[in-house]
Amino acid sequence: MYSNIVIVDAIVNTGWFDITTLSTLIVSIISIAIVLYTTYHRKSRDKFKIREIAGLKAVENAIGRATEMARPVLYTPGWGGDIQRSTTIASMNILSYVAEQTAAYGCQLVYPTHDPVIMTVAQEVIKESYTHSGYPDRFRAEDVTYVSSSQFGYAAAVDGMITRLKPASIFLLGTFEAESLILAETGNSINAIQIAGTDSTIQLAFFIVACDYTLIGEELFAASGYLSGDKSILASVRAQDIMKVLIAVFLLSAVIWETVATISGISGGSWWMF
Amino acid sequence: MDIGTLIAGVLTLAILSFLYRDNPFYKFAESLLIGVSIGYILVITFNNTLMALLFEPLFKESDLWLIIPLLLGLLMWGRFHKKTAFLSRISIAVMIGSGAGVAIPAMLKERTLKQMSNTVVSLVNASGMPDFTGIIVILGVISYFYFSREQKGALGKIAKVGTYFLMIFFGTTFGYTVMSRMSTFIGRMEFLLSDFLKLIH
Amino acid sequence: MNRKVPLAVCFIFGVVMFIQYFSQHPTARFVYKSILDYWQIIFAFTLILGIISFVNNNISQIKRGNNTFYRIVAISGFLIMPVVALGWGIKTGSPFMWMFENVQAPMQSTVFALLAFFVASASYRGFRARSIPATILLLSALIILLSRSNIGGIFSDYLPNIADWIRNYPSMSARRAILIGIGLGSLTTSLRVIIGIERTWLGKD
Amino acid sequence: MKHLKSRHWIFLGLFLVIGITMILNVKLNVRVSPYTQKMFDYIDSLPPGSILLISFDHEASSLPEIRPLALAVLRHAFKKDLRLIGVSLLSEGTVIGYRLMQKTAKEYHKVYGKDYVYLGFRPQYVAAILSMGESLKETYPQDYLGNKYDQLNLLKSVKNYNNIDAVISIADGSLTTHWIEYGHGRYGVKILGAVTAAMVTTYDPYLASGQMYAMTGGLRGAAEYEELLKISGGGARGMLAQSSAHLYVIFLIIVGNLSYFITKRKGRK
Repeated sequence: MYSNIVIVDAIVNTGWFDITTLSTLIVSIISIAIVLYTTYHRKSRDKFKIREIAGLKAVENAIGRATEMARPVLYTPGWGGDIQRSTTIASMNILSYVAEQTAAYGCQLVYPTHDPVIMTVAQEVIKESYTHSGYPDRFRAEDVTYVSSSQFGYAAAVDGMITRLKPASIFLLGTFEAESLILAETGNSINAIQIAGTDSTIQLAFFIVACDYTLIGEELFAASGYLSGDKSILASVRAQDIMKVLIAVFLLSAVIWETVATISGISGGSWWMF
Repeated sequence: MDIGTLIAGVLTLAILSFLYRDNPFYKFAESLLIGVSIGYILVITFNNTLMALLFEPLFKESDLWLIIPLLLGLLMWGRFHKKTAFLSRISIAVMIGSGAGVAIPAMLKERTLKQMSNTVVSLVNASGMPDFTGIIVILGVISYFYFSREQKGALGKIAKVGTYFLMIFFGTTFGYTVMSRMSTFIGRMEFLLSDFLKLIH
Repeated sequence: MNRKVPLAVCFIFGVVMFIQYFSQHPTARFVYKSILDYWQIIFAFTLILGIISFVNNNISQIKRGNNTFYRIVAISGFLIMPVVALGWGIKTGSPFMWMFENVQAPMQSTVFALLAFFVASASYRGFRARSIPATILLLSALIILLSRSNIGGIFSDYLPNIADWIRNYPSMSARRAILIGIGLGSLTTSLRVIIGIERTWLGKD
Repeated sequence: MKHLKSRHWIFLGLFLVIGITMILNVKLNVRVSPYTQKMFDYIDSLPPGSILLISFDHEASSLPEIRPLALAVLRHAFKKDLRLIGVSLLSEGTVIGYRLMQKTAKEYHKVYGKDYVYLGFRPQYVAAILSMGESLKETYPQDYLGNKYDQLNLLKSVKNYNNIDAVISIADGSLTTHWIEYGHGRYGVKILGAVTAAMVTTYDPYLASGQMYAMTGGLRGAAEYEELLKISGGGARGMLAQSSAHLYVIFLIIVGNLSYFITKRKGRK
C-alpha cells in the first residue's frame, strides 16, 4: 500500500505529461485529424451522403400533425443531462430545426427543462430559430420553462403539462433516466406521436417499446447533423464512419492475433489493450 | 400516528390518484412537489455552492482567483436586460467549451477504447469451445450504426444481425428494469400498508 | 463581436481542458479543479434565472385567473423552504429537513413508483410479436423475467443460467457496441463545439 | 365504470397482486448469485480497520429499492469492523445517507468520528469525484455536522483515494459510471456498486472489463445479501410480491399478444 502511494505521488508531482495517457493521446490525435480532414477537405465533404434514418421523416410529420390538430408540440431534453453534455448539444440542434418548423406553421412549442442553464440556451436557440424563419413575434419566452431540478418533480411537472396541454407530438431527445417511461406512457395515454432519442442505453429499451420512433444512441448525433443540413456538421458523421471502419479492422486483427496465440500456445502480447 | 407520516401518506395517495386520471388531488400534490423541490434546490445550491465554493473562500480567505467565476456568474444575470443579454453567452461558452474539452479524451478512453479492448477475446476459449458472440455482435451493431451507405446487400445483412442483438439487449434491460420498478412500488406499498394504514407489521 | 468572443472563449477553454487530461502537473490539476468549480458557480447564478422564470410564469397565470389555487400552492411551496432554512437551518431534524423527509421525498418516491404501473401497461401494449426484431425483444425480456421470479423453485437452475448467459454475452456485447458508437458521437460533437462549427447554442446566424 | 379503459384494469390488477401478496407476508428462499457473492466475499476479506468510502448516489425517490440494499451492505461493513466515510453526489441522497449510516452504526455500537464519518454532499458529481481524488480535505473542509476535517480521528490518515480501500457507490442511476470513469479511470480506486435492478445491465460491461470490481443489484440483491449475512430484512420480505409482479407482467405480455393475434386473424377473414 505504502509503495503504491509513493509511486502515484511521484507521477502526480513531477512531469507535465502523464505517460499512462499516451495511448489515449495518440488515438485522440488520430480521431481529431480524421474529423478535421472530413470537415475541411471539400471534395470528400461534398461527395458524402448520409443514409436515411427512419425517425427523421417522422419529425416533419409530427409537426404537421400538431398543426392540423391545432395542438402544441412538447419538446424536452430529459432530466439526466447538463449543457456540457454532447447529447444536450445534439438535442439543441434538433430543437433548432423543430423550432423553425413550428414557427413557420404557427404551432405552439413547449419546452420544459430541469436545468436553468439549458433553459437559457434553449430560449436563445428557439428565439433565434423563430427569427430565422421570419416569425420573431410568435416566440413566447414563457413556453421555455424551468420546472424543477428534482428528477420526479420534473417528471410530475412534465406529466401535468402533457395531460393538460394534450400536445399532438412529443419529442423526448436528450439524456433520460428513469423518468423516460413515465413521460412516454403518459404521452401514450393522450395518443401523442412520440419521437425519442437518447444515449442512455437503459432508457432506450423503454422508448423502443413505448414510442413511435426512437433514435438509438449514435443515431441521435447523426440526426442532429442531418437536420442541421450543415455540410461541415454532416462531415463529422462521415468521420465517425471512417473511425468505425478502423475499429472493425482493429478488432478483427486483434481477435485473429489472440486466437492464433491461444491455439499455438505462444502469447503474442496484448497490444490492443488501452 | 405522527403528523409527518399522516401527511406523507395522504400525499402518496394523491400522487397515486393520477393513475385513474388527472384530478384536483393530483394537481395539488404536483404543484406542491414542484414548489418544494425548487425551494429545496435553491437552499442546497446556496449553501453548498455559493457559500462553500465562492463567498467563504473569496471573502474569508481572500482567494482572489474566485473573482473570475463570480464575474462569470454575474454575466449570466446580463439576461435580465435585453442590451446586456449577449454577455451571458460568455459564461455559457465557458461551460460548453470546457465540457467539450473534458469529454473528448474521457469519452474516447472510457466509452470507446476500453470497450474495444475488452471485446478482444480468442475465438476459441480456454476449454476449446468456439466463442464468436463478442465479435459478431460488435461488428453487427457497428454496421447498424454505419450511416454512409444504405443498409443493403452484405452491409444490410450484417446490420440486420446487429439489430437482432440490439433487441436482445433491449429485452434484457427491460426485464431487469421491470424488477426494479416493481421493487419501488413494493417499497411504497410497504410504507402505505405498515406505517400509514398499519395493516402489516 | 457578440459571437466572436464566446466562440473564442469556448475554443480556449476547450483546448485547455483537453490538454490538462494528459498531465498530472499541479498547475494542470489546479486549472482543472478551478474550471469545474466555475461550472457549479455559474449554475448557481443561473438557477436564479430559472427560479425567476418559474415565479413569473406562475404570477402571470394567477393574473389570468388560470388555475389560481394550484399556482399559489406551487409558489408557497417554493417560498416555505428558504424561509424555514433561514429560520432554523438545514441540519437533520430541522423543519427544512422535516419538509424534505415528509413532503418532498414521499411524493418523489411515489411518482417514481408510478413506473411500476406504466411498465405493466407498456408490457401489455408494446410487447407484440409484430416482426422478427420485436419477437426477439419479447423473448429475451420474458426469459429474464421468468428467471428472476422465484416461486417455489418451479424453474430449475437452467433458466437463470440461460438468463445469465444472455446478459453476459449477446446483451453485453450489444451494449458495448452502443457505447463505442456513443463515444465516437460525443467525440465528434465535442470537437465541433471546440472548433466552432457547432454553434447552435449561440442561436442561428 | 364506463370510462375505465384497459389501462385502468391493468393498473388495478397490479395494485391487487402486490397488495395481497404483501399482506400475506410469506418469506421465500433465494439462490445467491455469483455477483452478490463476489461483492460479499470482497468486503468479508478486508482486514478490520480498512476504510471504505460509501457514496449515496441516489435520490429520495428510489429509497424503497435502495434502502434494503444499503442497509445490508452497511451492516456487513460495520460487522467486519471496517471504517466508513459517507458522501453523497446527489443532494437528495444526503440526509438519507446520513440516516442510514446513523441507524446501522447504532446497531453495531460504532462511534462517530472514529468508526465512521459523514461528509455529506458536493454538487457537480464529476467535479466532486475528481476533487476527492486530489484531496478529500479540500473537497470537504468540514463534515456534514460541521466538524473540521482535521478534528475527525478517522480522517487524519486519509488524503485521497490512495488511502481508501474501495468506493461503494449506492446508486439508482448512472452516477456509478462517473465513479468508474473518473474515480477508477483516473485514480485507479476500486469501485463496487450496490445499484437498482434497472441499472444492472448498464454496468455489466464495466464489471466484465474489471473497471468495476463487484456489484449487487435490486431488492433481489438485497435478499441475497441478507441471506449471506444470515439476517432478515426488507429484501426477503418483498420477494413474494416481487415474483408475483413479474408473473403478472408475463401474463400481461401473453394476453397482449393473444389479443393481437386474434384481432389480426379476424381482420384477415
